[in-house]
Amino acid sequence: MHSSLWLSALLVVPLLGSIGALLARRRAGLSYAVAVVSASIEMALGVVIFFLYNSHVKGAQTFDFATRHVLAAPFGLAYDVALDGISLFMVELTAIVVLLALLGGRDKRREPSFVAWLLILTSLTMGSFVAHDLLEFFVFFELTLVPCYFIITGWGGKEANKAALKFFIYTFSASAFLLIGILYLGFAHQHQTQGSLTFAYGVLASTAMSHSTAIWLFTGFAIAFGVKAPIWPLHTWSPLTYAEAPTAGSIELSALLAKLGSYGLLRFAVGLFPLALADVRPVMLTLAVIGILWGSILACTAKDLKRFVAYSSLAQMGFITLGVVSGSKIATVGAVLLMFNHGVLTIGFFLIIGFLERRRGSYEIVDLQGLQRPAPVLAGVFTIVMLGSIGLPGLSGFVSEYLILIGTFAVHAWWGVVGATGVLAAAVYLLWAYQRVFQGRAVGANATIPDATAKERGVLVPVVVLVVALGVFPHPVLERISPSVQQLIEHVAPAGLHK
Amino acid sequence: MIAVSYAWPSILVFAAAALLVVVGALGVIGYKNPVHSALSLIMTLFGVAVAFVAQQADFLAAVQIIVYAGAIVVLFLFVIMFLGVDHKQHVDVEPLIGQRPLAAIGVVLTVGGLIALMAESHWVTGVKSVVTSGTSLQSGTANVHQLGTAVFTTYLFAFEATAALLVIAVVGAVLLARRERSPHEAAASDEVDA
Amino acid sequence: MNVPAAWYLVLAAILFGIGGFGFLTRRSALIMFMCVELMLNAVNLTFVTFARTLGDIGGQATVFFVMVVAAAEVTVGLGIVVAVFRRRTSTSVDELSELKG
Amino acid sequence: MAHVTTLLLLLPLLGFAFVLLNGKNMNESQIGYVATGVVGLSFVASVVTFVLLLHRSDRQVTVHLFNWIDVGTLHVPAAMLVDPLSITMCLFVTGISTLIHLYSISYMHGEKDYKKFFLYLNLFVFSMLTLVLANNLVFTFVGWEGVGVCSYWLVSYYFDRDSASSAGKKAFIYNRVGDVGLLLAMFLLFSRTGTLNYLGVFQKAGSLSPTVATLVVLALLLAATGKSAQIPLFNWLPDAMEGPTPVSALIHAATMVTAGVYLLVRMSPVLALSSSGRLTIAIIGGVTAFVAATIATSQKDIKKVLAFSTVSQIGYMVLAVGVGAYAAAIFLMVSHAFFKALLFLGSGSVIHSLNGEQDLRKMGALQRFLPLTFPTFLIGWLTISGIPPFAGFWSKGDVLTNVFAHDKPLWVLGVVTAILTAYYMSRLFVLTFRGTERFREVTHGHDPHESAWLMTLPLVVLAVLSVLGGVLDLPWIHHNSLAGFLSSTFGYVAPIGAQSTLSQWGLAIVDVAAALVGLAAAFSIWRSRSEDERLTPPFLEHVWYWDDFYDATIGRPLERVAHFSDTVVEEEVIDGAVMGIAGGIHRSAEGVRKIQSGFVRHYALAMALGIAVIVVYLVARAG
Repeated sequence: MHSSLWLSALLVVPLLGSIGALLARRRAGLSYAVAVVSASIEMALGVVIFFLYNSHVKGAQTFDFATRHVLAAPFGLAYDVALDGISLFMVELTAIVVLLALLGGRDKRREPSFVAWLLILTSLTMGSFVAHDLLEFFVFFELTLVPCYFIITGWGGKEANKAALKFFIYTFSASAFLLIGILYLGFAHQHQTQGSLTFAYGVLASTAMSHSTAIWLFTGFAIAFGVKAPIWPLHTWSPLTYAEAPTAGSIELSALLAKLGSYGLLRFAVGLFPLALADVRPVMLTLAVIGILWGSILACTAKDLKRFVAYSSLAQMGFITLGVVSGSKIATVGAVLLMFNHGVLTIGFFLIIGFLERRRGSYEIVDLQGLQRPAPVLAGVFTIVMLGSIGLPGLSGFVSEYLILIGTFAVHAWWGVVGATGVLAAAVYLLWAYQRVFQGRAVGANATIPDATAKERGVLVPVVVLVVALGVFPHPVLERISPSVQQLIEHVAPAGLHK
Repeated sequence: MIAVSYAWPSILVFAAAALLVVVGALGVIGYKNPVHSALSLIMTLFGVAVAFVAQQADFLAAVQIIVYAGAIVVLFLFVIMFLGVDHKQHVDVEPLIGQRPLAAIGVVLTVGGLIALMAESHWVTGVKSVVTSGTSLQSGTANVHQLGTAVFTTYLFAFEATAALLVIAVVGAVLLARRERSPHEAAASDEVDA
Repeated sequence: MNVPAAWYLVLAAILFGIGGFGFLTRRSALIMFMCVELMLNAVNLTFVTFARTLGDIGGQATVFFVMVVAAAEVTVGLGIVVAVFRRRTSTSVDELSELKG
Repeated sequence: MAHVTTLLLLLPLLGFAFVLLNGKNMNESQIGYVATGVVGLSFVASVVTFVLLLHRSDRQVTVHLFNWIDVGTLHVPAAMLVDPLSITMCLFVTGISTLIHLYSISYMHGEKDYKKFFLYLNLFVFSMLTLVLANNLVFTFVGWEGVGVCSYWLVSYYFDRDSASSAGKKAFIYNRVGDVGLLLAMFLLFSRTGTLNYLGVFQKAGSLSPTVATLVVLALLLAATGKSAQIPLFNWLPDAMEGPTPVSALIHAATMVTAGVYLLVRMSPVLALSSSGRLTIAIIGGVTAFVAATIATSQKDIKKVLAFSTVSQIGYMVLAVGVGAYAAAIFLMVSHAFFKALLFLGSGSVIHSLNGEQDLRKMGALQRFLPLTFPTFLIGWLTISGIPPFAGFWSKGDVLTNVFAHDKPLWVLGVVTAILTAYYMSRLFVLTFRGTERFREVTHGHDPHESAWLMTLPLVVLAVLSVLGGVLDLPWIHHNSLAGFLSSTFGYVAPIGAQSTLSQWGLAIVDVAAALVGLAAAFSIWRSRSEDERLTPPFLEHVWYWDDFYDATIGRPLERVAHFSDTVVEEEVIDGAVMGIAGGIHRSAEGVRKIQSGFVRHYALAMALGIAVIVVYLVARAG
């Protein structure tokens, strides 16, 4: 067991960074430098934790770095953090996202507050991923809305206010279900044990409840996380919000915060209500495959690149949901891997869209054409990211999608079959978009856009490296995820479903 | 039940107090001229003071006369005169439809209900009222002594709070009633000061 | 022997009712204030009555505080009436409907 | 052996990486020679591996590279299976790739994206080798998709042309439909046998129920129809001719498009379990061969004729697989690779000499201008037509003999197709090299000139192979030939011994007669004309209106569905529901707002009535 200070550092470093950035606001560029430094420290911490993480702490328990301090006993409030193979990669993703969002999505308008909000968001997201206590998780989960709201409204597009409001109300009202569920669980557990009020994850998992209660609670959790993920049909906030948010905001939202939804679904909804899941699984699986197809269809009709990525994300999140609720170990491992991979791929997409927007002042598909000739590097990176999304073997997306589909097929064949057609649909919409934006003859302003600058290439390199490396050699990742998923699944399906 | 004979004087005192109170109250709401209403209010307040005296609350009766009748009603009259609203007001027309009948129904139900509860001895909570056997209160200076002890010991914190409340009220009243000087006027007065 | 407490309580209830009715039906802010005073007095009367029957000086102490609060309330309230009158030259509360939904 | 095989696989990838990282400092020819060199070395490695394999008695070696995916019961190593089938594929893939790389050095000279071309080509060879060498289905899938994406890049090589980028996209998507089939086959096999390793699957294949086996076979067939351009997914291949001609020769004739056939042959032990599945395969193959041949008779573009010819020839291979003649299928695949690559490269030489013109109506009488292209093309033409003793006669004869033994109606279809084949190839030959000169407009009056030696050398080599290819598997030496070499790979071989020598001679005579009929018909018709509306009906020219059919039944309805989903369902129904809830709250708030009349006395009345209600409640409870 390693010291929990590592995790606390993950939470504190960005906070200090944001304070530092605000203090340094008078010197132009200084606060940006402070932010980049703190994000780099965060990244370094992430790398250290990746190598420190030990998946066999004691027995089958896969949580490392754990600690628990009760803050306010009467309210059951505690600071309780721990890390397992699932949250490990969410933490890594968070560190990557903030660093690349800062480097690639720099916005010089009112920069100090911009970077401060980004870092605060990072700290809160880290908190959500390492929280090992439901109430603590909820606090972090909800608080992430605040920086998001201000990032969207402060640095977004023309309809940013509308988008931010829709996003905020959508997610906030859905979270009410989550809060009710968490409180119910806590009080029910207290009532059963006659002990003190606690929301510790490991403890609440043993709460006895009737079948129908479990289904209601699962549904509430699923709604809250389903909005965030988003799961069809709770997704309609996402196209508008992704389109209106600034580049860094879109990256944070789709690459990172969406994962809060799927991570929550796996850790809390599936982890706490395995019996309820068994009952509602057909519904969840159906929603997931509808999401895959729906996202694919609407991606074909999208008129701008950000909406396009929003819908393709919906399809990808459909895959993740499919794996998360399937109850198959292979599929669940795939889903966790896809959460990470999709995050990285989405960073790539939004970075390139941001670069194009910077050059052409537009991300409308009709305004862009034939960019492969003037900007071969951007086109090349876009191609790699695109093929990763399509699920080309050898790139990261394939491993995760393949695991999800083969795992799901083994236990729920028909949903696996429909899901597999999503692989085809992804090729249709992505190639179509690529053809319209990068192929053809570039004329006018499109013909003279500069290719990626050295700095932009530097930002894109990690994305490409991760996409290729995780496609060719996913072993270090899989060996860390597998034991934790095994742990979770054994709890979920004692009846021998873990194929 | 009247067989248990009560002292006639006390009955007489009650009757007088009740008469003063009810007639005065009806006057308050009935008169069209606010000045008359204010004067009726004094009558009610006297009646209540009488009831206080009859129930061993001598100090409160005194305060009732001094503070209520002496200060508050005078304040009312002062405002009435100050604002010049001492003319008759239209009370026969009610612009809000249904206000009077509904008000009557609400009031009758409330009062009737309260009395019914009392008749059943189920006071407010609907539960039979508790009768404690406390020491009986004294009249005259002894009463003032008792009250003073209570206020300055048991209720000291509340007492201090009301003191603060009064100060705030005074400041607030001054602030509210102060005429906002226009910048023009302010400039003029500054010149005078200079 | 004094008259039963119930008599005073009934009297207080009637006084409260009259005050309440006046408050609901009169439009002049000044008269409404007077009606509030009536209702406060009704409550005071019950306090004193219970103080006697229960033999507890606490009832009377409460009345003492109610009077102080009433005085403060009238002071501020009349201040508001004066301020409003300056703007509206009317004490009718029906004209004060800015907060209409 | 493991090292050589690893080298064989990785050399093209090394070439790719070298040119990718170092390409800025290299000039055109350096890039070309490096790319060609690595593939050539890979061919050498293949030969070495082949020789080493011949000296082993078990003829089966697994080379483990590293653990790729390892989750739960799913173990997918990156590992290679070297056996007769895979090494046969390796030999002809690397061999022909070397020749075509060489050809491309000259052919692509001066192109804007010269470097990119060779990058893609090297990557393609690597993917193709992965496909054939993998020891499990998932690793095969890596190569399978790799060749698909390289094909996508190379077809849309001239990406500023709309037709090229669309063709690339079409190729990828049609392939992707097939890929779904392969995915489903893998899922089914994994869920039933618990492994995806070829040898493991074959071991446990016996436990598959007939229904599952048939489903697997049909899914594999879907995969094959996508990659190998069979009905119903064949119509991407003609469009893929938008790519440079060497690409058409390498990817869309010799190697990639045969991957579907390879997959079916590789999975022969599973095919053996489902007779209905095999029959479906045979019918698909036969019908595709016939349909594509009819279309080829009416095309005006020289490369389109060759493209449909490829579809038709692969149809033969699939037909052979369907009747269980796996060795015949591989034999035809190899010889087809020789002569079709030859024909494509020859047509490339023709196109090169005519400044990029591909229309048959603007050629003619090129015989005397192209002294090397003409004879080699002549050999290719005779080979594909099935004239003895060229390779095509033997391989096609092998297939038809096997079909005759199993299914007479399909054999008739095969023979008719053979007539058509001879006819359309002769038409192509006549229109290109004989008849009258019609090219002066294109060449601006100049004489067309023969290509450089880099381009003609591969032509000569391929022509020699086309002539001699038949010795790989002559009917009377089956044991020591290709068929004998391959036999250890197949779990099931159709009994062929039923054919007497006499009937074999008879069938051979029918084949030759069919070829001669087609030849004669074409010569008599096309010697004197370059176009004839009656002989190239629009129905055939427009590919049986196949694209229009898909467009009407799938494309446009899907477009409407997408539009409907976007404007109605997404915006009105789903978002409408969400916004409706918000709107409902807003409206009810509007209603509640009216209660706030602004009259203080109303509020007071409400309070009073509330108090009354409470009091009445208390009275009622007390009473």
